[in-house]
Amino acid sequence: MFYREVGQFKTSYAADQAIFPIRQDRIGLALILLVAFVAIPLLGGEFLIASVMIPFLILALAAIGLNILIGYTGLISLGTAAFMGVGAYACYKLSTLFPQVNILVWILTSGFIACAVGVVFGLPSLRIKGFYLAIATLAAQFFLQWCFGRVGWLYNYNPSGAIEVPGHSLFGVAVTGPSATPVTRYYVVLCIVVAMTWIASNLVHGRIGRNWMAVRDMDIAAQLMGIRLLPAKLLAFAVSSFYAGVAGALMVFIWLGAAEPEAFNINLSFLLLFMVIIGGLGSLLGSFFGAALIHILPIIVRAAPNALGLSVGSATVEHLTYVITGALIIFFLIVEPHGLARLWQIGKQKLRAWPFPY
Amino acid sequence: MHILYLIFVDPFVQMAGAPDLLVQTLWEGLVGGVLYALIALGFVLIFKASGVFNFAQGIMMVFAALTLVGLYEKGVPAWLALILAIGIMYLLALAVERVVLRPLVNQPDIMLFMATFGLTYLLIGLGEFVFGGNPKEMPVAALGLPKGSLDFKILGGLVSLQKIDIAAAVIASAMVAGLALFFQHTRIGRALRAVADDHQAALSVGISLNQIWVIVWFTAGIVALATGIMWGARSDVSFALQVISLKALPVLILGGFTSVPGAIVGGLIIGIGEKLGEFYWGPLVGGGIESWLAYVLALAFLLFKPEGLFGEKIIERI
Amino acid sequence: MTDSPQASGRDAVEDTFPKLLRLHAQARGDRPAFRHKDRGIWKTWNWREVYAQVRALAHGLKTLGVGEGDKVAIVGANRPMLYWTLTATQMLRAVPVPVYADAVADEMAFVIENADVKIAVAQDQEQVDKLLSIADRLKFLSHILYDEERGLRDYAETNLVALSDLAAAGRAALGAEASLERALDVVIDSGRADDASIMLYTSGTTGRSKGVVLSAGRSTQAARDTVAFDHLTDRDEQLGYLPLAWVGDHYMNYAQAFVAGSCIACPENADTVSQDLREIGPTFYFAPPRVFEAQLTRIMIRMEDAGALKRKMFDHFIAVARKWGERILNRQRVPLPARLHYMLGEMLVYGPLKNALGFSRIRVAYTAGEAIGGELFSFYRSIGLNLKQLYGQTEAFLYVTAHPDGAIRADTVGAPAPHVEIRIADDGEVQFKSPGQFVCYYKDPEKTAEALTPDGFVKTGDAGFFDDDGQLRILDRAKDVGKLVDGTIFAPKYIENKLKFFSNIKEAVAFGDRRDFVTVMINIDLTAVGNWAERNGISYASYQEIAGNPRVYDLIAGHVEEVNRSLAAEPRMAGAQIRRFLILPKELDADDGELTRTQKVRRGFIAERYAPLVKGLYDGSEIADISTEVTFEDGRKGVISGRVKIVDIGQSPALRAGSRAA
Amino acid sequence: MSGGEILLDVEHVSLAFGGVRAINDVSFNIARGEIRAIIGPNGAGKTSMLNVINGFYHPQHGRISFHGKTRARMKPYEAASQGIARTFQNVALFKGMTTLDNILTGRSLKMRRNLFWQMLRHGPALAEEIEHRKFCEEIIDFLEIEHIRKAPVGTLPYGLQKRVELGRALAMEPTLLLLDEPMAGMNLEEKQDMSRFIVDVNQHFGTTIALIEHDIGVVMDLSDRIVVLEYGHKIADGTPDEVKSDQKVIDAYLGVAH
Repeated sequence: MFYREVGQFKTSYAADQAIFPIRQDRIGLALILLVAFVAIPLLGGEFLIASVMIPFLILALAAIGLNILIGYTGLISLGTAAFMGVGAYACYKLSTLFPQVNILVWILTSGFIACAVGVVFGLPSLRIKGFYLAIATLAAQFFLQWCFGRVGWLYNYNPSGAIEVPGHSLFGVAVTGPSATPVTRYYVVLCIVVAMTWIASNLVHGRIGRNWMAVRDMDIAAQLMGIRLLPAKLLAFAVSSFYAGVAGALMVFIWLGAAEPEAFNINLSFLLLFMVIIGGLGSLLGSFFGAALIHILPIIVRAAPNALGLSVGSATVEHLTYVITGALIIFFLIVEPHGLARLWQIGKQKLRAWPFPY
Repeated sequence: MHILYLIFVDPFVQMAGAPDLLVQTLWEGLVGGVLYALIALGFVLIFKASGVFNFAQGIMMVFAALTLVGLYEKGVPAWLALILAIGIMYLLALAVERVVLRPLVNQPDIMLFMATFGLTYLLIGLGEFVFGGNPKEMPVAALGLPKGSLDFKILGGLVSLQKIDIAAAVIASAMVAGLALFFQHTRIGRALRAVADDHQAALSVGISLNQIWVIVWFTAGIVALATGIMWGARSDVSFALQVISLKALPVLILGGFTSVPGAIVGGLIIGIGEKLGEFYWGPLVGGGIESWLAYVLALAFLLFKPEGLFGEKIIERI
Repeated sequence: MTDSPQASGRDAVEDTFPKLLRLHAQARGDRPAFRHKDRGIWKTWNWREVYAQVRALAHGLKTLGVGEGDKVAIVGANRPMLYWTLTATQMLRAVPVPVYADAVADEMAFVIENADVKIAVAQDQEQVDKLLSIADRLKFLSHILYDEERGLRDYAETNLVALSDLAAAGRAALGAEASLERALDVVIDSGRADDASIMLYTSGTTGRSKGVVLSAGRSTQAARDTVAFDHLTDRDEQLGYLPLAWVGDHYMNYAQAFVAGSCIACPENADTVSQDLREIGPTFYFAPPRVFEAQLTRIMIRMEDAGALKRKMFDHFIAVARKWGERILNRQRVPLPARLHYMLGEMLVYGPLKNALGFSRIRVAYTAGEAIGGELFSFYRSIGLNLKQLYGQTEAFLYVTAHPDGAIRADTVGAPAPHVEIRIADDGEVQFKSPGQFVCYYKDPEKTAEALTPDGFVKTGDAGFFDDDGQLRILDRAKDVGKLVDGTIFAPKYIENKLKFFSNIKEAVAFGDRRDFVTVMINIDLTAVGNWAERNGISYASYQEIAGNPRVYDLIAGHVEEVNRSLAAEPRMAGAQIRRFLILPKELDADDGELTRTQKVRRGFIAERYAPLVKGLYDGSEIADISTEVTFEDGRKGVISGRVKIVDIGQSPALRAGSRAA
Repeated sequence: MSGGEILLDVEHVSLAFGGVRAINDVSFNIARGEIRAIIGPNGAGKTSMLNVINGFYHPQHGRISFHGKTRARMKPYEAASQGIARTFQNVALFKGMTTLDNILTGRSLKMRRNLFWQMLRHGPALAEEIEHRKFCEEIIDFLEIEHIRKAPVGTLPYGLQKRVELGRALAMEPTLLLLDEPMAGMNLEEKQDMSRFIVDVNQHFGTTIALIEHDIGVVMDLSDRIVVLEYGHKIADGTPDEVKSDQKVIDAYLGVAH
């Protein structure tokens, strides 16, 4: 309905290959960024920024990582949380060993460490597929989680067994630790997430992305195109774990401020998986949708009864959330296997074809 | 050098030094293994018949047990609670067939796999929502299961076997035997086997696919219930058991997704393996390796024998 | 030959297309001149590039011996390269002869032979093969040039040259030798207003097709007038998708673009035209009525599948548009609420609709060729598309009349175009003098003489009349127009068209010449009537059966009365209302010789073949028997016979002009 | 043509799955620039032969030399990099992608830009992307599939999918193109188009083609030489006329199929 594509013809391949070829889409994107960078910090309350936006963005980042693995390359992983953990603990170690170094450097570096670990656990993916691989990644999940708890060196032998984030500042502004204001932390996360999303979209729209999808859709034919499965899959694991690692580091350093091994338990892995399924396999946008839904759902479930004047125990809320999430998964798999992203696509198509139905 | 000694020599020295402890550990492992095997068994049933990789099998176990205990705590006599629990497992089977399998039939397996994730969450949420999240105690006595332990003075030491464990072992074996007979000698059983091979065949036996699914899921439910009771009797009933129930997965990889004997052997291997590992090697790395040993075993296994011990070889056609 | 009197006093410096091209290359060198969707993107050339390219081609052609007065045939779809070759030919004062790309080898042979073509330019392998197949019959043909190399690389023929190579060679030569450049400039300057600018062969509905010779001065002059008339500028974009050989394309796209400096976009290929139309979004658009008709049908069909709510909304706003749209477009006074209502509609329906059709940016759209249905015409206008009609001929270099902005009506073809002089001969034939008026038919003085009146007016062969507000109405081919016994003008085609505007009526054949009153035979449109029958629970086994169904008769009778009403509204026509009609039991079919291959009814033939029915129509009988031969799909012949009901229709009182049935 | 330089040489190849013998001591060669057909009744081992040639299966016995290089166990992607492309009996397109992207994957071997540039998708990476897009557009033009350029292949009619798959193979600029029943399930018109394309590919790009096809008419028209397999054995090899007149073939195949 709002689309006026007449006259938007492409005179160069660069323009034709653009990720947002339609002007109206570019405008929309600009608006979203404007809201994210200006409106929310200005108008958003502490709760919105600290308890909604920051976690949402971080989870979305991790979801993107997982989506690259499952959605684009077709490799199921149940170990994402563990890889996030690797990022978190790596960042913790590095930043405590060399406190003077810029924290952003460490956040990214820990991404690379997670990346390395990811590759190791990705190796089996050549021999095995589908559920087998899923189970194999469980090994990563449990082994790494065990390490976080048992290898004292990782948490500097804190008696509590947890890791607390020391305060770090960036250009004189506190970005981590108690003294950091939500808004600053929000900006740090936002910038990183935007940048990494941009990179991810570049990857999936280029040769590498095509190779991944080729492997996903028909690995036999992919080999015939000269695509070597192992490198392609390992690269997917690497990139995926890198995203997870950075997300993990952000999660501890910017969001929670402290964490125990339990923070990276298998449930988180599941939740991320759900974000990807509900959001939409093979869609970056979907990762954001999924993250939003899964993260905001409990908040709503918690808020809703109060709004209705009922009081519900936090336990009940948790249980309800479980039920709803589970139901949603099944619902989406049946009704729209490609998740919210596909629904979005369909809606968009309808708007483009308006007033026609197709 | 020393480390190598600690890894490759010392443990065996210990075993030889205290055979009674070894026997005790083996027994512990055996019982654990039996229960793993049971979970895996329910799983194999479903996979054979409906090709669904039922991730929720472990949760079904906890859910079944929780229902039983929950009802009991609500004042329902144990025997009735048991029957009701069975009934609920049947309803569950029906629901799953209606809500999950039927709409998703002909979808890629991976879809169904993920659907069972949804099921997992649904069951956890539901169970806790209805019966509360706090750990519960299995009314062993009320269910007429033995309590206490048998102690043997052998090998210059004391080996004590929990009666409940013995019961578990016995019941488990009984169930396996029962299922075997069921598969071999009943019409439905044969139908199920047929389905595993190809769906048309099943129809020829005169049972609709949907019925078969219900039956299989129900059977799996009962197995889950029994397993749940056993686990529950050994530790409290709560969704903390979920983590244990996931152990069934490595078992499957060892045993192969489609092989009942595989499930059993795999279960025992894992059970015993991780107990021994934990007891003799665990201390080297600060213990707790039980939580991942099974998976790493499985992983190692995958790399060399992806189809499992007894699973059929997968030939990729082009 | 000198410029036609009307043109005198308005002569401009650029009286040939090459000169215009040069002007644009200097005046607006960076503005886009041509686009072509090729390999997935719109390759674009600005006027400077085009000028350089054309010069290169021109020199290349020169090296092949093309000189003043030589003929160069151009065969193919709309491709920039072909347009350029056309200009390059004109640059050498030679005469381009575009040939219909879908012409079969023989037709092609006729044109090329008749025009003494020296060099033929083909778009691709397909055309080249055609040309080669007839080459031996063409004594003058020295070379065949081609645009798309695919499949032609390993052809043995030595006189086969790629345009790209020719251009490259030309460019090199010009680059090397400044003298050649100057030589070329001299040729361009020497181009004169009365040079033959192009030869367009009129498709031969009547006898052999004739090569209409148009002069450079007149062509440019005519184009200048209409460009001014419609305010075209170098900001305008056009889609060149109509046959090169048709005056419509050559005028609307080529001539006007070269005068206004606007941009011509060539679609990727035939099956992507509508897509490409959407992408380019032309600002000036020309299409025959059938295109608009098909378009509308598609719209309605697609809307059928829309949800109930959406369809309601659509219908609602379309209704609003029908009520106010045209008035708003004509800048008439409209109450504010209606205006707002329409604006809402623009946002929800018309805007998106035009977007979906690729019409969003159209400033002026023309239709011509056949009569267009009032419904159809006003639909497009009501949603804000400035659609106008024009009446024209190849002999006039298109424009004779056109709708001036603000005074647009479906039932007229508009007022005389600028500097066009029109008169109605005593026999009702429309005759004109126009700026673009043709010079002669090539090598055919008699025909030329026939076409012109002694005082230099061109006979259109169409009968028509001016109505009160000075707009021309075309009735029919003059020779078909007759008179009733009482002397009222009887224009069968005019009546038949009015009938055919109803979707339920496929064909209509009107009788009345030298008779007491008008009667018609009607062919129902099976798909339309079939749907109607379905909706009304009427079951039928055969065409014959449904054609005879009384309720179908009622349906059609309704339409006929409608037509009578609108005829009654027209003083000259009121007397020629339909008195009786019948529905034919079989579809008129070209295979049975009842229609021409171009689907025009052959009235005479039908009259004798269905003599009993005609008799029945006039002897007042209620039914008539007929048995006639039919050819089935598979070519088998068969005979169908049956009784046909004949129905009388009430006459509407003749109204005074002014109130008009749309 | 068959006199030309030998491009691919298959010598005494035998292949068995478990106990089942799919190919039994088959030898034949493919000359550069020819169109070579492999025909035979179902289960004759035709497809297996193609799979052996491009490295999906590894024969237990026999040797295969391509470009004169004799190979041991070659992986499919190695075959690809050596210039062997292939289409499948039942279309094996990347369903999730558009026609264009499918064809572009055919270029991935030729794309060199590393991860870093891919991440930016500007400068060299974009330049490379565009350069290969151009190449693919030539193929799209060649196969006359402009109108489905941006359509997801999953939604296309079968005939077009086959065409896209051919396009994807051509994007690799192969020296040897293996076509597994390129015309299966096509109507007459589609078959004619496809035959035209195959001939054009062979003539204008000089691509050597080996094809399996059931439509004998097509095979006889298209191919320079024909190998006939039956139950994994080679029963005839030669020009269409020779094969046509070969009694064994008539009994085994033509008699049965037609």
